[in-house]
Amino acid sequence: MTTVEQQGTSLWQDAWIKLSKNYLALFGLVIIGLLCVLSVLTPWIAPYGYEEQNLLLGATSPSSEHWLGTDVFGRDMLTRIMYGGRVSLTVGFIATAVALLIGVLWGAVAGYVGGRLDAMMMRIVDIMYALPFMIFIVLLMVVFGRNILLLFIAIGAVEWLTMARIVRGQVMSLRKQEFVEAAHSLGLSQWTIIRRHIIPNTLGPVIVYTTLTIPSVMLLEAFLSFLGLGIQPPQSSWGLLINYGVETMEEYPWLLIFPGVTLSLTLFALNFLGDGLRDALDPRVSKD
Amino acid sequence: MKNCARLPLLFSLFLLMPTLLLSACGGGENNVDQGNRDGTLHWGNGTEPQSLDPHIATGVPEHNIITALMEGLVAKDSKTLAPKAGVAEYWTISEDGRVYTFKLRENARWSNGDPHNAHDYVWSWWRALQPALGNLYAYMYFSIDNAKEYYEGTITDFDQVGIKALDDFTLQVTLSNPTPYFLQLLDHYSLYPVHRGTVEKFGTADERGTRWTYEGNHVGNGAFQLSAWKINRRITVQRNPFYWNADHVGLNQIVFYPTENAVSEERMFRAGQLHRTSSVPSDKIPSYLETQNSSLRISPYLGTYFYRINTSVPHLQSKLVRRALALTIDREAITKNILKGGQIPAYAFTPPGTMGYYPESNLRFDPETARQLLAEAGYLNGKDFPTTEILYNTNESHRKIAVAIQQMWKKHLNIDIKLLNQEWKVYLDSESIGNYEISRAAWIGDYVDPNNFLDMFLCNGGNNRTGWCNAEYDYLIGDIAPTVKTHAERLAVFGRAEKLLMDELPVIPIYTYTSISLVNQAVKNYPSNILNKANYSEIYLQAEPQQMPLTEDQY
Amino acid sequence: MALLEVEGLKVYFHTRNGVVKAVDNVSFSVDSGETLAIVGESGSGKSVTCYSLLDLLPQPPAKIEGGSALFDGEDLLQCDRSSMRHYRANEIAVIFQDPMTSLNPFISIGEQLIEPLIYNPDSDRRKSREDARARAIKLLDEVGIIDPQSRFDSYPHEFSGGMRQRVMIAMALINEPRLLICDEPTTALDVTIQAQILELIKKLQQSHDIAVIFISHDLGVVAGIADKILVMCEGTIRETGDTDTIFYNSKNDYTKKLLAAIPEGAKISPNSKKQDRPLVEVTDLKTYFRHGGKATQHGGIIKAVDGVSLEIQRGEILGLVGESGSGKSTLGRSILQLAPTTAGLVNFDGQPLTGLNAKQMVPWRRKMQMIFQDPYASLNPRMTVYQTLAEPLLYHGLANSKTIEQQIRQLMDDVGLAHGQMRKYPHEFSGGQRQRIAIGRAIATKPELIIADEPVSALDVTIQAQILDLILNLVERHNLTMLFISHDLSVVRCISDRVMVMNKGVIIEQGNTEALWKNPQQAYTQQLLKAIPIADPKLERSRLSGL
Amino acid sequence: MFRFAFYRLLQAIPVLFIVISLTFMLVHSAPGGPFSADKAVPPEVIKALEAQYNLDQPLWQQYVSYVGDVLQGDFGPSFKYPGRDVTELIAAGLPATAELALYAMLVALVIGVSAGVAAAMRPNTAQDYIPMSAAMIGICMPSFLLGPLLVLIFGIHLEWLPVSGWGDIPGDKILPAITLGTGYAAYIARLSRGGMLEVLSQDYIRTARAKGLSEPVVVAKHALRGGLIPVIAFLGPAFAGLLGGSFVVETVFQIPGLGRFYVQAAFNRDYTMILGTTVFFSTLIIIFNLLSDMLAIWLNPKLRQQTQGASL
Repeated sequence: MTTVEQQGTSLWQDAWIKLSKNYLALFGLVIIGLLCVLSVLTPWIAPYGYEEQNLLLGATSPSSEHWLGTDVFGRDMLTRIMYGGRVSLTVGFIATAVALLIGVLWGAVAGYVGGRLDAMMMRIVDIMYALPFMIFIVLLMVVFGRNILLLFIAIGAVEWLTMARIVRGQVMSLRKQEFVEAAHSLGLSQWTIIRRHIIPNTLGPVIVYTTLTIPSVMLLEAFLSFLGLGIQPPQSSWGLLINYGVETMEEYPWLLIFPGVTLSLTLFALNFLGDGLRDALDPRVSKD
Repeated sequence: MKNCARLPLLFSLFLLMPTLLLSACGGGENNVDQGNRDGTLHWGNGTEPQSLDPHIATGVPEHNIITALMEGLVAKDSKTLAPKAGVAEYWTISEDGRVYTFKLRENARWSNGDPHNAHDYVWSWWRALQPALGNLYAYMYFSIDNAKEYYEGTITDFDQVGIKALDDFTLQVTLSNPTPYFLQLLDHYSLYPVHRGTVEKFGTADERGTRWTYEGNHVGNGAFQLSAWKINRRITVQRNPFYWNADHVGLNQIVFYPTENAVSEERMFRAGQLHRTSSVPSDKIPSYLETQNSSLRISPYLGTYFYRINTSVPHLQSKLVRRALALTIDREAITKNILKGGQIPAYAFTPPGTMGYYPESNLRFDPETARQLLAEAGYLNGKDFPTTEILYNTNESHRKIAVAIQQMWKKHLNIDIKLLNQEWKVYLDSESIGNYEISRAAWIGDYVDPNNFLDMFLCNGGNNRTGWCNAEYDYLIGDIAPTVKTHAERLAVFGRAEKLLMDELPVIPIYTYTSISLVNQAVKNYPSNILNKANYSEIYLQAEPQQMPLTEDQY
Repeated sequence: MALLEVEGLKVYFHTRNGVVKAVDNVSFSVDSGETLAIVGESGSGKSVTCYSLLDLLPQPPAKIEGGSALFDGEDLLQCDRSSMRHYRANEIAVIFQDPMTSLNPFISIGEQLIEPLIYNPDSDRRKSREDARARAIKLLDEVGIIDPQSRFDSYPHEFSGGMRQRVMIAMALINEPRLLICDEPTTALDVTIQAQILELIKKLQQSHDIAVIFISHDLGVVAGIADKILVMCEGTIRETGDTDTIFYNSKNDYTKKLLAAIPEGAKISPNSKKQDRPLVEVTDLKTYFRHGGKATQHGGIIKAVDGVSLEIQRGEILGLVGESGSGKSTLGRSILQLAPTTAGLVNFDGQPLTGLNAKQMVPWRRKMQMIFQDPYASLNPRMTVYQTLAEPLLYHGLANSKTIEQQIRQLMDDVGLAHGQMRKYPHEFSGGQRQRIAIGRAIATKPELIIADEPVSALDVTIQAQILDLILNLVERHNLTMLFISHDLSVVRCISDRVMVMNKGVIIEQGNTEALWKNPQQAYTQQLLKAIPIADPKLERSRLSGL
Repeated sequence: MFRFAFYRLLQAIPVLFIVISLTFMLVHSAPGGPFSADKAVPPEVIKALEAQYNLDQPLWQQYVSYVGDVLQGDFGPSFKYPGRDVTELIAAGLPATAELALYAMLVALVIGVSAGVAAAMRPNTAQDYIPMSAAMIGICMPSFLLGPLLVLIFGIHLEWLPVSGWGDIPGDKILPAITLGTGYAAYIARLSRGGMLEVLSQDYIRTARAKGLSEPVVVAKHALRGGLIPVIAFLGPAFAGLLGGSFVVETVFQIPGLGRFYVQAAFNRDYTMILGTTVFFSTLIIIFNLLSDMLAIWLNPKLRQQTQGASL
């Protein structure tokens, strides 16, 4: 007797199916993907050079030559936004990656080892929570200049705390799950258990939180830009472009509208994607 | 558990709150209309003043307020800036131009009613020369005989300094050299008198930062007296009834606002919250010009925007290189397309027209010659020219100019320029220790005289900072200029020195500043001048009878 | 006319994957003083039926598609919001299954009790706070809460499960309803508590003369309390009739299947062969936990296992019985060294396990395995059946890449899973199938000892019977030794050779299953055995009257 | 509860110590001194000033004496504003910042909670989608964009509200409060929606309904408490965020608040002012975190009794 072997669908596949039914989240995914590709390709596909200015031209509204208009230097806005996107997305992704790395490790170790070490590590997190980080970031930026690397570290240092808490909570509850106990009773080594049974099951919330951290990091960068502490010109970021745009929004509205729309779209997309992922990865939300 | 029962109520309150918040807002008359009626001038002042002590303060916002609260021996005509009687009713100058004798008004009073006399000046100026006070403008006194020596401690007896009260209302000042601009200095707040009783009430004479300048404590001798100082919010001054000319003061009150953000300030002006702004965002200027908005006021300002060149950097030691750089800056393009505020391209260091002084210059925009000069210096077509850094303090407009110049030099000389911005304090540090190659800088005149600009570049000048040192220049400015007899001779000496400076080019002048602000039509008798100095005692407010001329025209 | 007459009730759930007919054409009636039991397994629609009467279903996705429910002549399915509030507050009351989650943890029980009075939709029945309080205290007293006066302001977490259910009952009765719906009111409770609650419900029904709809999956519970029984399966009525008819003269196959699945009688075990050396020897084992964190509060230490000694002979099934919190699960885990022991010895096949480190334990782990209670939590949701079963085999080197497939097929055959399901993930299986996978994983390493911790408690009764069969079968076939932990005495009775009774961390009594059943020595054991409901109406009634 | 608060305050001591040390290190390692100016400052003046502010002492000595002063509640004199004490400057800026934060919080709570609760009561309907989409926009809108936009619309074009100021003209507090509060309102809306959805699916809500309670009573009495716990837990961090975010709003609306002081101080190397403001902000944040935690505990009877356990 032969039975046809049925291919099962994993929770990931399940999540994907759920996600693909959520049009908003899918839209978010597409936008993010598109933006990432554009950013990578910017140096080759940008219509103009980055610092190419035309002082005589000045600020012009959108035209067939400059699709999104030009800024007061006569620089092409489309090009500026594309390059700004590279910076903004890099800040978003790298700072989040820093937060992710520290947060996941810290939380996983604290949650899995438990006991005194856990208490100590979490106390440190509590203490860090009470530090006025916004103030420190401002101070750091003032003191050490507008260093993009420092920006990553500073933002990453703020955001990892929540990540660590989330991961710790996950690991703690996983540690008590019967399947982990079953793995113990099979005699699997600690490392095998962490690798095969714990980490794959913490990924859901971590991914969700990551997609929600990226927009908040990008906003933080924009906020620093407003204080004149963000990215250093001539590099630019969406935050910086918006900040310039705000100042001239009555005279040259397109300088605000286009970067504003781009940033908002990105933040929307990331939020939609994050929400969608949260629903998709939540086993309590059924497929239907 | 009674609180449970109240929760629904609380909840409905929650829903009501936004409505309440919105209904709380009321319209009402704006500042300007109200001010026009009751004689209150609303003045956008840039930033919160650090101090209102005339011997400690530096900076324009402080200047604006102190000149309302105090008056010097001599005042200036608000249009021509010619010296006119202030606290001193009249004065005489000795033949050799070294001894000034001032006759003080006998009806001058401090704002608390105390008599105001020559001894106040002796004491005040003694105070201003105490090093512990940290007076950054002490050098304004240095034309007075022995003042510098006293300040630096080589003389300890103040009696040897050329300041004497001959009687209660006669003050005699002896200068070390005839100084034609001395009368002007007397209108600078660093030479204003302070009220001894008040200063000593709140601390010792040379104690920095006592509370004597605070709301309720301050005593001055100007047209207005301090009535309120709300930190970072506003400073209010009121008509001073003891002012000798109080009858002719047109305003009842002036409110100074620390309007730090130029964009917000401009919006405040448009919303009728200010009579006058301290600046106008450069991106807004074109639209004001286009609509011929009469509120916009642009006038020349005694200040030069320039680049310092660090002459100790090997490849910048060459005069030829510096000249090549100076010749390839298209100043017209910068002022027209970037700054847009009527700034004047500068081809010499001293702003033209300073006390009738028009410096000659052989600077111009001439890329052709520049390329030749650069080749002469050994960098044919920019070859092997080291990448050079322009340092500027973090600011959008400095950046714009730096970017433009970077491109001009690249385009015409084919040399690579890097931009480096530093935050203000860091930039100051770098510049003062000579840790830069080319650095953006500016100099705003304290008094209207070429000397104020040209003595910067003496070998040991604290503001030189370029490493440039020229014996002939030092001789001309330091030794000849103070001793020449006539104004014309003097200007000629300055002309020679300036020519030398523009030949050597340790600094590359870029443009002469303009003061740009928005002024409400109701502000009368407020002419513009090269120092951008307001004479508040003369200003008055008169609302235009027809508020909307456009609609009037349509009829 | 009966008090409640439900006719042709249809409740459908409209999901994106189509319509689920949760209740399809159900009709029944119940009258004052009468108890109707609705019996069925999970998903049979028994709860949905009752919730739909009071409009307690989330709509959407639920939708009442048809039928009527005449309560005193008024159709509950048609009435508007305000009259529904009237019925909910004053006519029909509900007792829910889980007293732990059905009370609001943020509000004192007194406040929750008086709410139906002080917020009563009918103004004439509304009472002042003081009157309501007096009535609530009286009722609390009636349902057996000691010192109701001071307990009135306590919060739910300060009550045990049984006490909370009493509060729920008081809350249900506070407005003297005419119909009481009990939705599995004792399922979450220990057997002795269950007996008390059942008794209370019965007593109150008689004294207040109300109609009761009693929903349960357990025919044993229903036997003593119901006048009429309705058997439901997959949304439809399978059989209905009075209690005796259903139990003794059922015509319906499904009912028969349900009845047959009730664990009954004892295992016929060959007289225990006394061996020289038992497989497991436990001597004076102690496992203590710290409470909360602060050792200074509440005495600090919980003695989960407090000096237990036992032996498990090779090839026997030892039943371990106890109520919740008795420490039976901890004992099982302590034997396997999954919980850190505080003191005492565990010998496995002569080898002391206590004191071995994780690495030294590895070879022994292979010889002893565990089956857990919750088949949903005991399988890694991100691993397929194949991966789950392959992991122990590969880890212990019992298979190589060539033989692994074959061995897994063999295992799946052993536990009765179709080969085709090898690549599927746990969430695609039902509870019973998942438990089969878990059992497969446990026997994969060919262990000598298996500790089964409530392996059938989470399963429906028919599935439970299948899994018990499977376990017995496997024990026999693979010559396994088993410690079978359960709170359900009937289950233990039908599977074990020997039984131990545990309470508060110590073994109270042990012995041969039948001997212990017939002649329990300890008062606690007697009480426990007496509390077991019997799935035979006549016996059950006589048991109840004997209590 | 008091014991809990006591331990938490005890824990605040190392936090503040870290804050002081870290800030001290940072400001003193910053390039550029407090007394440099664009005009050359004579060395005599620099010396006199440094002596006056103890900057001529070794760094560790400055640190020790600073910590000593802080322990006595003295933050020292400001470097930038001669004659002003840091305490005085903080006192001058605090009312505006505190008031702004309070109003913004009020705006955030009122709008956020009502939107979130409304959305949770009818999930996946227009009543859910509309406020939640608005919340998404609110979250994505940086305040330095929202502020000027509101000013342009309500201040310049409609002339309904003043464009700047604080307490000078009636109504000038409305736009800043809305600008600062919107982002938090949006976040609170999402939190309270999530919390309410969670609670509304609880068994005890079904119990409450089965008792015949009206829907408003069910929501307000049974659901709100549990549903708002995430919001309450967020209040502490939100307050910290409001203080930080006030920099922007204070600049846009020319509000005489602490945030602007702080940024200016950082740019001007006003050492004592930077330190003072940082320590002050940290203290506020610690206190508000504590308050929000205590509120959360007080609302949860189980936790309340646990923390009272020791005193009973």
